[in-house]
Amino acid sequence: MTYEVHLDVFDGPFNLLLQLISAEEVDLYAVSLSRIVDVFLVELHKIEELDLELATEFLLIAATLVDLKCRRLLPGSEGVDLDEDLALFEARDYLLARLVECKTFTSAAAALLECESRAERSSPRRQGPDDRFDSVAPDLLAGVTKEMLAGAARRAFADRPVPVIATAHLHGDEITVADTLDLLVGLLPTRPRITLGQLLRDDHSTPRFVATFLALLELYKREMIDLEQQENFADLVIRWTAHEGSYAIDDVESYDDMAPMSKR
Amino acid sequence: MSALPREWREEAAAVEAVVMVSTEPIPPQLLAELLEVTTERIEELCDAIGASYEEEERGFELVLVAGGYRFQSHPAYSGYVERFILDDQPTRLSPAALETLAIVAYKQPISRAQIAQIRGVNADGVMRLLVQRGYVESVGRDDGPGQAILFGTSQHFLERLGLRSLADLPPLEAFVPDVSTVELLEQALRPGPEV
Amino acid sequence: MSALPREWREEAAAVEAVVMVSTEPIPPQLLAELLEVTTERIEELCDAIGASYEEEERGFELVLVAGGYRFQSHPAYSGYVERFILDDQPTRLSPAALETLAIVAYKQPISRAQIAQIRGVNADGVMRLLVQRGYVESVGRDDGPGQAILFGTSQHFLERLGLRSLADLPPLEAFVPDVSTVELLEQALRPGPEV
Repeated sequence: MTYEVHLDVFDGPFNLLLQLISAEEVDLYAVSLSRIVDVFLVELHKIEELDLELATEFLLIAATLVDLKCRRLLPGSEGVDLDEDLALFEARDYLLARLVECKTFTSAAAALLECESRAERSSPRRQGPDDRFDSVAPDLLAGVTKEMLAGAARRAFADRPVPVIATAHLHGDEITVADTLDLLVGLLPTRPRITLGQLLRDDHSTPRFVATFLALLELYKREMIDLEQQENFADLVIRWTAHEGSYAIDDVESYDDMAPMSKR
Repeated sequence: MSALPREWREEAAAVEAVVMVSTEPIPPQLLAELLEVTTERIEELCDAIGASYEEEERGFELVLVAGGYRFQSHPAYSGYVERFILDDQPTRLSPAALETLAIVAYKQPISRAQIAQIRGVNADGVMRLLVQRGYVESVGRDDGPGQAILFGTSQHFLERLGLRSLADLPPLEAFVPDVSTVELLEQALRPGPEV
Repeated sequence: MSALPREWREEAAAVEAVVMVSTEPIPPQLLAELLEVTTERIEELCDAIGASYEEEERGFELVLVAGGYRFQSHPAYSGYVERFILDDQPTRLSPAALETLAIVAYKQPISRAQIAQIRGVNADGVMRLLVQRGYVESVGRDDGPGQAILFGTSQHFLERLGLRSLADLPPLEAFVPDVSTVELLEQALRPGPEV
């Protein structure tokens, strides 16, 4: 169900362009037109599943490059549409800005790697207080029953990986199932009974609807909600059935808080 | 200074580095292997290191405990340590920590990476807490290339939960099979009446 | 000895004892509370303690990492430590993951969509990996219509990179390509033969 590209293969269109320019020793125009297109097409083929967004991005860059190159080969500038020229300059500035940004973060990434390599040469002490202090530390399992433990296990083993379905090609980049899931997990426990219509009252656009629906399915699958429909086409009733308070689907709750040294 | 001759420093520092990062007391034999010296030499070094801490009135000591060397806080400063533990340590398990403990209980032996995979998030901090409190312990190493440490629950854990053995853990019933997600998806995308 | 005046020893030893038993970096504020002194005094003490280890060529150091003090092995003895800990060293991050991490580090708080925009690729997979590894965590929500989750780097990130705080990150300006590089890039994209 996941809809994503294997990112190890390449680093995105801007990195590719950057590599291309560097490899060709900066003069893109020394390269034949077909080669530019070829390289981009090869990268496109490496994408195992079709990602509309990414494919578009690649095509846009390739097209802009081809366009730029054509202009360069054309003699003079008489009779050229001024609007078209401006658009081209805009596209070029856009590419340039993106390239600079891309290069900046590539260098920053290298610096982070260096920090990490340096830090790796030291290992922290993690042993904690020795057994003399056992009696001082409160028993964390006080009041915990085996049934509670089993409940926690059920929650933990409920199919975790969150399918992230890019709805970006439907509606800007704003609504994703992952985000909607988080929203629902926050909202639903406070509203034991709510209908799909109520959930979509403020925004019943197609992307919002699809994202919400998929998120509900996910919650249903994890046995966190019950879904009920009285009759065909009736509003879908959602009941929060998961036990205990709230827990984030994304599990981005900071584990630091429960480590022995809480941040202050 | 007198306690630790200058020419011993290099070896002494290697011992200190290794003992510092160990989570369990290190047997002198293991230190001897690492440094490629005799066990007697390790004992000599550790005695000198310990004496140098004493001399400098450090807040920690190097001691031989359960057949191995470890650093521990100096008894003279137990008051501070106790206050620190009382003040700052959590008094009950968070839901996330309980989930991690449950994963270890039901899936043992299990590695940190496998736990992270199930939980969807790095569980190192929580695992340190569980190990440190003695609910979870290392039970071996994976055969795989990484030789990851495998964890299981301890005797202490069984006692705390009033279990006679792991077989006493409540069974987890099988999960309801997936609803035919694809079917529902199709329905959702079918242009339908007002929602 | 000079690094640690005799009359500081009592307080220094208390700091050493507490830091020794902690499994996470201890914030100076917490140490200040425990010792009933000011945070500045703690910093002064820790500096002196650290310097005394340096002077004595100890195998460990006292460092400020991720907003707190901790003991760690001295990098000079990493060889011994590595041989000892054949632990689950997490596998290296891919270039794509590192670049995404850099974007989050410097642009936080930032949404998935904003990251994707900078990288030109959907960043969901990489972000999930970074969250799972504990480098990145959600830090809030965007006010905008989508209420996108905003991400930032975690405490674990600082620890892994050995940074005191985010302010310790090398300034991003240092990585902006210099004028001549930008000019070369610009030339490569120039549409006309002579503009």
